[in-house]
Amino acid sequence: MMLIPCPWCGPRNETEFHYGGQADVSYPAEPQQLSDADWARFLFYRANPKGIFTERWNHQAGCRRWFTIRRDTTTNEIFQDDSHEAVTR
Amino acid sequence: MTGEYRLAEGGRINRDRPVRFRFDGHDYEGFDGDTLASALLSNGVHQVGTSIRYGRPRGIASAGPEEPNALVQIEEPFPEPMLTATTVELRDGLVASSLPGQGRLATEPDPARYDAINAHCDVLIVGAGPTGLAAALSAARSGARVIIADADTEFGGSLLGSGEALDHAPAGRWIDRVTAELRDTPDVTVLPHTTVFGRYDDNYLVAVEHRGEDAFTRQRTWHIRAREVVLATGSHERPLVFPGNDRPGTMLATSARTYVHRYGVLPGRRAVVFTTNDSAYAAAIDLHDAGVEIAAVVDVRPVATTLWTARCVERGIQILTSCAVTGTSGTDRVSGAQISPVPSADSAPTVPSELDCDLLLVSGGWNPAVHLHSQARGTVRYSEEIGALVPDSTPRGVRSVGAAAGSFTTGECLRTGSEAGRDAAREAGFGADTAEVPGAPSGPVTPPQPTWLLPGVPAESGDEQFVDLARDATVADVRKAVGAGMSSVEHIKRFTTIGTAHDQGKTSGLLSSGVIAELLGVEVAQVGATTFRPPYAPVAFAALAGRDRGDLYDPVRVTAMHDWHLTQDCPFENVGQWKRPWYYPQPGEDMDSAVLRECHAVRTGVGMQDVSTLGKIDVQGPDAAEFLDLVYTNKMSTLKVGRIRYGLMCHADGMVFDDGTVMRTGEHRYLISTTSGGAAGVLEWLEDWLQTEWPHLQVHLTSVTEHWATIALAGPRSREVLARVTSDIDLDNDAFPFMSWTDGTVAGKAARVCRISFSGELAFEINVPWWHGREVWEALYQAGSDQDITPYGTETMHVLRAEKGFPIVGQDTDGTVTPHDLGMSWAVSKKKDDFLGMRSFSRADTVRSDRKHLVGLLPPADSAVVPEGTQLVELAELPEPPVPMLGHITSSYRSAALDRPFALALVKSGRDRIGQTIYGHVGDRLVPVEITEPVFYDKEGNRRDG
Amino acid sequence: MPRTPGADLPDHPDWLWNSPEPKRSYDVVIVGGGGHGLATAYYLAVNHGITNMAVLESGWLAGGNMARNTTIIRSNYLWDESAGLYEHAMKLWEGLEDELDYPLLFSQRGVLNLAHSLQDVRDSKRRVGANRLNGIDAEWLDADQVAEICPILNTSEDLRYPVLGATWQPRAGIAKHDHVAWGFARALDRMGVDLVQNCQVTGFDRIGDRITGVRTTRGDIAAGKVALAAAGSTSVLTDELGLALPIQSHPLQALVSELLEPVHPTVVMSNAVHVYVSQAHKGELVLGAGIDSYNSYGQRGAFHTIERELTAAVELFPMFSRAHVLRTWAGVVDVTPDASAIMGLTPFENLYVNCGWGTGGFKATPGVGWCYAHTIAHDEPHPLNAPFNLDRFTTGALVDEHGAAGVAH
Amino acid sequence: MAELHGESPLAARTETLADSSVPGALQLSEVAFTAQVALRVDPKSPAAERIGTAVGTMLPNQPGQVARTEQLQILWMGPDEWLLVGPEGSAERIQATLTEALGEEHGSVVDVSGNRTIVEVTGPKSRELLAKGCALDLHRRSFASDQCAQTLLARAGVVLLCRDTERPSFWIFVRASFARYLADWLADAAAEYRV
Repeated sequence: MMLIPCPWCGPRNETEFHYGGQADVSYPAEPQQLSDADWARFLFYRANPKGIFTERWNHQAGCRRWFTIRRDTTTNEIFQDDSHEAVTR
Repeated sequence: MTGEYRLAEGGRINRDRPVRFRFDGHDYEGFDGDTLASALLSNGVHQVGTSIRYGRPRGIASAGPEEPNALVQIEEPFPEPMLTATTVELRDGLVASSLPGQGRLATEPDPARYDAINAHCDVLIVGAGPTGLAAALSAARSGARVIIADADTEFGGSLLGSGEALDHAPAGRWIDRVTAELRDTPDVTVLPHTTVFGRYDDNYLVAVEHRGEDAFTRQRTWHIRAREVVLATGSHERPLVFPGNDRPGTMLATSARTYVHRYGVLPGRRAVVFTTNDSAYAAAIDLHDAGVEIAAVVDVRPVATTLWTARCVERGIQILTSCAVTGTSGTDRVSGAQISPVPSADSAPTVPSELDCDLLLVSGGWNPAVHLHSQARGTVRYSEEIGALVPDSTPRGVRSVGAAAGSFTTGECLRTGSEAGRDAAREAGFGADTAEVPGAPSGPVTPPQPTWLLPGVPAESGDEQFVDLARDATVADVRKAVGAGMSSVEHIKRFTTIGTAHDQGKTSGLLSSGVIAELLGVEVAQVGATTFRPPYAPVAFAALAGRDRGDLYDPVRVTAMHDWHLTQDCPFENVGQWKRPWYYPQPGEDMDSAVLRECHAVRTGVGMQDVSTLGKIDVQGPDAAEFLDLVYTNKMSTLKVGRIRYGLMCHADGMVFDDGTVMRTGEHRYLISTTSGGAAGVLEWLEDWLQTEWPHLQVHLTSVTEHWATIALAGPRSREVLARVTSDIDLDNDAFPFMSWTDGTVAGKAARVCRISFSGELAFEINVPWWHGREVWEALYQAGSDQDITPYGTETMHVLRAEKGFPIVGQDTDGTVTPHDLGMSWAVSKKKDDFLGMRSFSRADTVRSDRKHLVGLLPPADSAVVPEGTQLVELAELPEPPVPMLGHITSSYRSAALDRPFALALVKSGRDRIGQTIYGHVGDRLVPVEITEPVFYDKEGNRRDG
Repeated sequence: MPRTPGADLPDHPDWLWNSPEPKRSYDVVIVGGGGHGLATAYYLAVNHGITNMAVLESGWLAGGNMARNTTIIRSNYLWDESAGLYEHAMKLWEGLEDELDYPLLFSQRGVLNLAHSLQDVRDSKRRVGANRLNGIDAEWLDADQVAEICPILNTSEDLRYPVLGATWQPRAGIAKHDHVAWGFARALDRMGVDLVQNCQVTGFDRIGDRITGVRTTRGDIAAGKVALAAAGSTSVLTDELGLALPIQSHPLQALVSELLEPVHPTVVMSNAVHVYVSQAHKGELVLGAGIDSYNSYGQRGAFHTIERELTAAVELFPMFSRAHVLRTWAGVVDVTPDASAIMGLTPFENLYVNCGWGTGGFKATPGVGWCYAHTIAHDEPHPLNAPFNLDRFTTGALVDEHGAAGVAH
Repeated sequence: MAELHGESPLAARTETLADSSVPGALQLSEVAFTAQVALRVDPKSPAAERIGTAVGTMLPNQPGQVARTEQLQILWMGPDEWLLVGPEGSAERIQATLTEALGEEHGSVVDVSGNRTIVEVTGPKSRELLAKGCALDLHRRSFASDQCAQTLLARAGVVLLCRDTERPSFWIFVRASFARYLADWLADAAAEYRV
């Protein structure tokens, strides 16, 4: 049971959150101009790193805000900002 | 009658409370405070079953949760499989039996209650032996919030069974004093009989509290979030591998000591003690002093510790150094042990000597209980000094201390425990000091000599040398695995099944690694051990299920009109978490006839449905129109205030995922509706786009689903009925046209009324605040009574909308359907630059002409309803499989209005096949169905205005 | 010797496999010594005569998802593409014990997929119909018929989500996962294929877009062809090549109870309440749940998933109340956007990919081996795996098993 | 317009809650029909300041903070979101005040009075009762008077408000459709205190 640091409500149990996958995947500026392959990339391709992953969560049961954290996918340690020190344990 | 092996005094049992119990068909007596094992031993019962593979007699081998042999099936008070006799509390009327193999589950319902609780603390201390108690004292005195839990029924850990003195007084006094202080300290939670069995991310530890068979809650699961954790989990004594090491009467040395001190039970009359380390000497001395004859202490080491030697000499106990037990005799109970000198390079083979005994105590060293440390991603290393795995790292927020960290003297445990409690509290932000700890006797220790396979023991005896007693796995089995080419401990574990029994290898885990190492000719450290997975000890399914059972399994969501529905005895349909009336049967009616009646009423008179479950979201802001244009396939910015439009939402992949109506309630304000099951998902989806993609858009979303109770009033007579309960709304078509809304008063309550219809009939949707829902519902029902106003449920709603070809998202769609597939291109704007899903409509697969289309199907008029889900094929005769399929029936009903069955289906190139006959595959028959337009009733749409 | 029920499984053979040093060059190198890697090597050897081959495993053979799954085997998938591949696997399963001469404990005790809502019922009937037309044994059972097959299941209407019926595939069942892997491994060892353990692939050798070998922790190994069979770790490997794959790695947890007298005659799966249960050969209950929501390579999951799974289990099987959890664990499953696998060629010459099996990997094992071997040997997909290409994400021709079928695992 | 209310979401559970109460340990009851208005506005905007002036207290800007006036409790719900809770019948007045103060600036004011009802839990056993289904740290030092939190209680989303640290007393705001479930859950969780 991860303790996920909501930037607003503070650390809460992971059951309060909804996972949003890789962060910073922007909706293309002009989708109609994209090739099918590039559109597929937006739709379906996400990074899947073993290690630090910048990802989105939604504090579904709390303030309903979406936010971004960095998490180590091998240990579930969570990092905020650019810190190398995990905020959770 | 006191058992003949019960000492006249001593122990922590309550001799004033005798307890009667039954084991394997025999009646016995023990005392309150006994375990089943101690009570059996007090009656001279050692053998408690036979082994799983070989049927060999097996006895009680330990005094704790590490017990490999004494598995029991509880019969009374309630059947429970596979508990260890060493941890079953004795109670009056307990009936248990030995259990070599499979446990038995009760066939009657479990009457006990189970629940869960969340807890937070600054310092969690796992284990309340000398280490844990000392740690708790330091931490508690700092003002930190402390939880201390121990699996045992009472605190004290090893002190309970060791008879040790602290500050020259019985250790029990210190235990009682510390426990009392902890209980009296605010913000300290004391949890005896509570096993912390798992450690998860961010110091989330899970424990099960055994509150007692007669307690209101039998077991409680604790979810503990701890800032700091002190693991004072102690250690487990390890048995030794030698031929015949499984005979009843063979017992871990320190467990025997526990039986004497804690339970006042002598586990035998004459003992041989076989050891590789100092700890068994204490057992030998204590058993001797309690009246057990010690035939010899057999020590594999060349030199015994001076202190222990002196104590043995004092008592006339012989010590055989550089010797080992290399065999045992006896049938159902050990009767003798064969002793051989440990061969050295220059010694000649010798004939073993035999010592008579009825008790063979063994100690192969101590395994720190590193389970939780390991679950905390702490690493372990093999320590040559103590011959065991010890913590090799300090995970953040978790510190192992005392025996769990490889410190085995009480003095050291007390001191390091006290320090660990202090350090943990300080780490959690409290100004803590070490609590003073009592003095404990300690002396010089001779290092243990880790021993796996005894030198000089012939390989042939491998099948009598047990590595895992619980799985009946022997040295021969390990040898076979190695011989088959296996070298990984994981493979060998799977090959031999070592470590997979109820105890998950508590006694056999490292032992098998040692044996493997010797057979492979490598270091133990190279072999390593298998992973320590939760739970640390077995935990009942029900304990983890807690109170989320029955109706509390998942929330039942109800509407404001629910109690009215209950008065009608209607069956409910589960729609997500909602309970929705399915149909309202009248006496003697089945579902089909009720639905036909309800449909008929709506088509010819007036019906009413509770549609409060539809999701509702208030959308406000200057950019609300632009936002809705992006998330709906059709254009919402052109909607005029006061008007309503149907809208479809697609995911970016172009597939329909929700639908509903959009009301424009102001220049910058809309109220949108979602499907009943989709409300939360849609809101989160919208927030996602708003917050992360289009934060520049000034839009706010507010869920108002439960603010409104919503009633659909449908049918040609609906206007007439509504008119009776409203005076300030002009219900005329021109004043109040289709797809518009207005505020007014209904049945005396402020209401928002919409002209929308999901049936094709003239219909009104009346929204009032939740708490007026039932009143207004009843007022409408009353107002329509002379018109036979008919409440209808989800089934009738489904039929009526299907007659009109309106799809239901999730029933007529499945995540692979576009608006075009639904024939709803009219709801896809061609004027917008972009909206979610638009780009996906031009992908190769979405422009295929042979995609599946939603079409209507007509089976023969006199035939039965073709079941939903039926697959459709082209040919009247089935070829050999695989048979090409054209699609499937998504909705299928009997129509009251058409007086025939009809269906909706997704069919390949369906719109191009209209007029064709294809076949539904029902059971083993093919039913012809004609493909039609999806609209069956009132194609011109004349009825919506009444 | 009297053996108690649950005492043991059939003996393993006296010899299983060697642990050779890797050679410097092979015709084919398979990356990943799990079930899929082993089965692929097996069919490459048996069907295509390729034996100058190594299977490289970073840890111990078959120690990944092969050692961690709940061993359910079934082929009752909705879409033709899936049904074709899984049914091919099922047919291979039916002869595999004899072929490998190894006791795989393949037990065709049937699988029930429960329906708890009216939509579940529609979806179930739809799937049963599709299965039958695809030549797969399948039936729709009402709640009474379900109770006949599995009397310990709570089919009363009092359940929060009552059992409204179930699909039933009689030929489905379970097998003993280790035995399957070891059966393939032993056969490969006999045919001279190198099974190299503790050999982590760290990169690829390439000339332009042609792959010529792999770099490993045990030295560089040249290879005529390189076939990936690394499940959740696939993207870690392909990232090196700049080859993106639409997979996400998630924890999938499972657990076992102690040994119990036989009570559960079949396999029960319930997607709606997220639990699936069988009773293995020795008598232990084996339970699985849905995947944890977030990406992870940690081989551990969250406790609340376990609690929810057990709640569902006790609701469905009230008699499990006092059964005990002995051990929980997690695997890392690689999940695609349409919950169907990816198997076929890659933009790199001589590099093949097989991944994205999500929760379906074990049951597909021989089918994957058969088709993947064909793909590698002929440098073109077998017709059965042709639909599972990477291109489908661009065209949109997904095989959407989670969207439509609603049945995982 | 204050109007007579009909049936509160927990009207059918009045007895359940009363029966679950244990004198001296636990008191459970519904607080029905409060006015509840959802407010969204940029906290740094002049509008936010105007609203503060109009309602008589600045909008709380710390997560979980609650501001009080004689008539109102203002609960922090998000960085630009508040829930204003007032006496029965005051929803329209609150909306009018807010709307006027908002003026032409971007923001939203929505009557959500019917959306949630409130269960009041008071007494020494309150924290333990809530802890059976709520993972938040409810200790007096962590969750004191006039603090609120949106979280899960059992399997329902709730807004928890600490009314009084000492007695202690809490308000649980729960969606009307979930209210019966929650009441049943609370009754089940409180059952042990009656024996």
